[in-house]
Amino acid sequence: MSKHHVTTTVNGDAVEFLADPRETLLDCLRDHVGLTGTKEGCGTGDCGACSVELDGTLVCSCLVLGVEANGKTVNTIEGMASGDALHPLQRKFIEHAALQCGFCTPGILVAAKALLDKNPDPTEEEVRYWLAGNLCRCTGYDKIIRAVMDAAAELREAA
Amino acid sequence: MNYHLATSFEEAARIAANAGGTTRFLAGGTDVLVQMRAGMVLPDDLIDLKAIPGTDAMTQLADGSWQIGVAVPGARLGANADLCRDWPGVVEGMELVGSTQVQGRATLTGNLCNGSPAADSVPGLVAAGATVVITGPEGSRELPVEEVPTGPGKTALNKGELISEIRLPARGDNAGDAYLRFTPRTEMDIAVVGCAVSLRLDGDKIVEARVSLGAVAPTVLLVAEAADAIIGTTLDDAALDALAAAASKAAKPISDKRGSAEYRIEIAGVLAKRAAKIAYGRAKGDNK
Amino acid sequence: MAQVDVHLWAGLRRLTEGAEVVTVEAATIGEMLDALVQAHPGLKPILDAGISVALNGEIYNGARHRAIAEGDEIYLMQRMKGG
Amino acid sequence: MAKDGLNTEFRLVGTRPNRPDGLDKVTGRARYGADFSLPGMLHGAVLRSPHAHAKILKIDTSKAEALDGVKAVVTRADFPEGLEGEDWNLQENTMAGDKVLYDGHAVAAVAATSKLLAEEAVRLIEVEYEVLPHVIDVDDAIKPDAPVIREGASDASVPEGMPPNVVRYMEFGRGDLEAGFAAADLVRENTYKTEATHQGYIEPHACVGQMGSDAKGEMWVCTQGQWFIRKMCCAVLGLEASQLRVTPSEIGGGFGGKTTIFMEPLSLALSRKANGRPVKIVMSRSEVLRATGPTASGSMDVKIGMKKDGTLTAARAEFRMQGGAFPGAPVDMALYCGFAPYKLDAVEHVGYDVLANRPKCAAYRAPGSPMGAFAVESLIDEMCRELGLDPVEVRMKNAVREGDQSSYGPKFGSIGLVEVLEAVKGHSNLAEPLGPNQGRGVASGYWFNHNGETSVSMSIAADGTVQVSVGTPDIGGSRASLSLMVAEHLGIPYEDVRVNVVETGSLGENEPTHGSRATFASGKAAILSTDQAIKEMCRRAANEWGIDPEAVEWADGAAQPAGPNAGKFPPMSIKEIAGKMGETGGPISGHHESLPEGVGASFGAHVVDVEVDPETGLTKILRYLVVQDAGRAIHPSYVEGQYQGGAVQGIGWALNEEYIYGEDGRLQNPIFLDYRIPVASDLPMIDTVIVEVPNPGHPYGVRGVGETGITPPLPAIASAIHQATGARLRHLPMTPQKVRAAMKAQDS
Repeated sequence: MSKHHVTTTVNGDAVEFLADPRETLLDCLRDHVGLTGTKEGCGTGDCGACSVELDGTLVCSCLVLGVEANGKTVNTIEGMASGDALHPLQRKFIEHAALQCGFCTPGILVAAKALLDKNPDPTEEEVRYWLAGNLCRCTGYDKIIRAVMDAAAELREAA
Repeated sequence: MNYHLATSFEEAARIAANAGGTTRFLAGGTDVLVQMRAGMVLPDDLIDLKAIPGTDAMTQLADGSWQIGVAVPGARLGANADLCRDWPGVVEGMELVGSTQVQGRATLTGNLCNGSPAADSVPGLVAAGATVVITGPEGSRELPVEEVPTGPGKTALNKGELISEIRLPARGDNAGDAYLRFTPRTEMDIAVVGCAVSLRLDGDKIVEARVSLGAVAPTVLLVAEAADAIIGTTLDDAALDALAAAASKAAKPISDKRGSAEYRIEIAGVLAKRAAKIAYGRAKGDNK
Repeated sequence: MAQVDVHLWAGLRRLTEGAEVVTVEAATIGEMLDALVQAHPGLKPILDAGISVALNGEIYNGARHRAIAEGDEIYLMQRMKGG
Repeated sequence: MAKDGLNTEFRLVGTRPNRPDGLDKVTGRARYGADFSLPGMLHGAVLRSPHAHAKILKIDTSKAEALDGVKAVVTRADFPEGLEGEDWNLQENTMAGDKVLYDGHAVAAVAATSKLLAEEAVRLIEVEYEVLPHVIDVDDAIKPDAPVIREGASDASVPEGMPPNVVRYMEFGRGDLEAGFAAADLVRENTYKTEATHQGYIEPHACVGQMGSDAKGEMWVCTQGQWFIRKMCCAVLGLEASQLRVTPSEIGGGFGGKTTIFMEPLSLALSRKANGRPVKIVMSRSEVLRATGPTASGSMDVKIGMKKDGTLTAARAEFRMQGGAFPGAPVDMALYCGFAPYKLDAVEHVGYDVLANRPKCAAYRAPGSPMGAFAVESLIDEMCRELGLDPVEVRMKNAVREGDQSSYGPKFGSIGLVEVLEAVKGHSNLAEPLGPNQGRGVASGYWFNHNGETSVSMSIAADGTVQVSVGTPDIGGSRASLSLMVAEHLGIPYEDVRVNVVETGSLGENEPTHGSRATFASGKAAILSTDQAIKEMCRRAANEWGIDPEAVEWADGAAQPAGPNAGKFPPMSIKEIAGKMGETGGPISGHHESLPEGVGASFGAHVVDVEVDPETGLTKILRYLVVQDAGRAIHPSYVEGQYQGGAVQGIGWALNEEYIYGEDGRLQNPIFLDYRIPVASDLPMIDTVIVEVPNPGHPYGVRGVGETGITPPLPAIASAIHQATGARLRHLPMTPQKVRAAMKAQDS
């Protein structure tokens, strides 16, 4: 049961780790790379708390093996802000009180960013369906949807 | 567990054929990893197919037919405007599999090989008349999609065999397809019933049709009687009622946590009508 | 020392010879509970298992020290818990 | 609206600043339960029963112990014997003894050098079971011939001759019930059932426990209450409380489910056996659903008498609830809350707490209240329809007001039900026209709110900023509301206050963040702590000025001469005083601990519009309105957040969430795919109206807002579906299949 040497780029940094082939990318990010911002809520792809971008595609990192990340780029919540400057989504989430416990927040932010990168002007319904795989038990989603819509509007103005 | 990164289907087949214990192929991984996590399946050998050339390709051939690689995730089907125009029912079936995140990984082939009677992408493929190319130690063969699953979690693939490509026929003119499923939630759910309809018109009249039902039998069904109920009609109310009756009659579901047999039989008819209307509208050129 | 009427719940009547309101002399919640047990020993296991006391509408878990006065409204309640 | 005469002009209270923990939470820096790691740490895994009810004949751990990398294995044999009462219940639930009592009950645990190894070792443990008959449903469990789950579990409240699984019995009420029903124009009686649901927090339980052979230990854990964790772990393991230091992590949701222990003692037991190496245990989602939470399920008879004008004349409720294999179903709270919104002269309540082969129920947001409301509010609505009465008017006509005797006994203090119903009547959602297959439902809800042991410290830093140490973990934004109140009280900027949730070594005992108490109780204690510091700062200023301390008052963030007779001195700011506190007498701080009094109950009312697909029975929520009395909203955004979150949990309970058991007594839906909590695309925006009838028992009028909101959705949605379809559903959840079946039954 040998471990595999995995070389990836995480949030722009070259990263290497040894992965048991049974470990998920989520396990590897949290336990080997030390990035614990990505959360495990279910381990079965049903809650979205572990959302990351893998080579630019939004995925559940609990449904990707660590070894599959070899040679790929991974973006996590820790790479979302540039330096001191929060991404508008991050800022709007704080301003709109779009989080309570905050556990689902990293996954929702990563997923929402993937949406706005693809569709800068989503309708409320499009936001709701895009984020349907991100469970939140605290907020009832209302303020989350408002924060995403508001961030989208701000990004459009800036563009 | 041994992790293998195969570089050809032949190599993958060889590894699988020679493996002694539990073997799984890995493309999108959205079923295999869940099973591993739950301890339901603990593979001794896991064979990753994504390094095989062509597995991420999606090609329309000169005759209008499509070849879809085994590692093409759902999100890429939806992003292909030509495929969405030709086979919207196939695409919408695949897009109902899991969340946006799951769409980044899950594949048609994986959804098919998981062998679930409730697999959302399969009725659309069956209604479309799709086939699969199977590579194995003995060479290759082609099989209609409806013949791949043989029971819950079971497929017609022999030891060492794996699907190497999905083929969708040319769409042709005046045709449309649609897939609908019923779930208690709007998303993130397993079909209580699924239904796909593909049809072709001559003027207002249906001249060809295939109707497929999911989650109402041990495998996804191709229901000839349901197709017969609408062929030769303009999908008037009588035809729709006959379609619903045929779909309900063909449904032989079990009662389980997701729905009773009685309810599934009823919903099979409801969905067949609704899916047929959408497919008919698409064949008429509705932009939906 | 105040004389107070303690409202029990009806299910306890079989432990209090049918009384649903028991009058006791007590200066604190703790004394009140002790006086109840003295008057009706059958109540002891119920009180030991944990109850709440509504004193003038305020619900207490424990709080044996809390002073009570003549005329206070006192109800014994099932142990309060929240989510 | 200042009916209590409280000051309503605030500088900060009622504003919406950014929450202090916001930045950490949007950048992934916030540390939750599973985010802690320590040097030398091992990983734990738990073996769980596949049976609903079975005798454990033999546990063979030898193969697991022989596996390279396995450092400890524990079973019940490693726990002390002789516990009683709830301590025994907790221990038994932590690790099965002679019998397993539910699918998912822990049987053994392993610590190994990696999670994968620990899981492998768990699979190597061999357990011999003798499977026993089991019982799941509450109405089956209460039968006289039901499988007996535990002999001798009944307490003294249960009269002789009751069925064996009845462990608590209660009966209370007042007035002449017979005369009340005789005076009614309409008397109706129906039975309602609710299924068990899970709190569904997204963060699975996680902890790191460390304990050496000296029985001194530490724990990092996601919990609503670090002192509860300490007390319960120590009870279960036979430890001294002060030797265990418990540090709460950020908490990824709790809703009552993290007020107790599950696998936490296992990490300590494993660590002690592994020579003190720390042991991390993180539950999987299926472990969370199989072995933690859930709430109780209920079967409830309600009988109500109503006059033609809507006046209630009498009411009776008989509720049966199972809360798993241990006593503690919140049948009492359900009974207390059920009729609470109504003024009643004749009322009777009867309750049975029943054992069944399910996990030990934990508190869930307003424990019991949603079930009680489902039964009572549904029947009220049915009777309104039968008599052609407006459901809001009927609620107004019978609404309890200050000074009224509550249905459960004590008189109400200041409450805001009438104000809530007025706000409902005036809301534009009620004027929205309804189309075909659409319906509207209204229901009220109640929660007492809670005080509880509270200890808070605060201190002034040398630069004049302020830190506050509280013992109530922040789940929904309480650090923001506490900061606002302390800053308001001191007259300083919000940003100058930092509220820390501290470990058990830093304060006296605190009850958890539960019962909607954090902003009320820690808030009140924080203000009283601050008063001590203010008094001391005034004294320092008085010393400096050479005047009597009584002649100094605190205003606008500074000590000031109180009135013209005190002398003429420029205000001395908090920064000035703090800057020289080293020379004027040392540190300045404040501390308060108490059982804070003055709890104010919170009423709410919801209005929901639905559309039902007549062919499939699928219910879509079109509009949703929450109106609730907050007392005062310290940070309105987080009050709205509580209302919205509570409502959506109630929507899930009403429509799709339930524990589904197979014939074999095993839970069939232990993953989020099949345990269907609402997703974003299921919902509309949730409209809110914050009614403010200040609670005179709190310096800023706070009542507590967390719980009431989960209560009204269950009956409100049932009533809306009734209007949309003509069919009344009396058994939750109202899945499409059940709605469709009810519609068909209606047709035939």
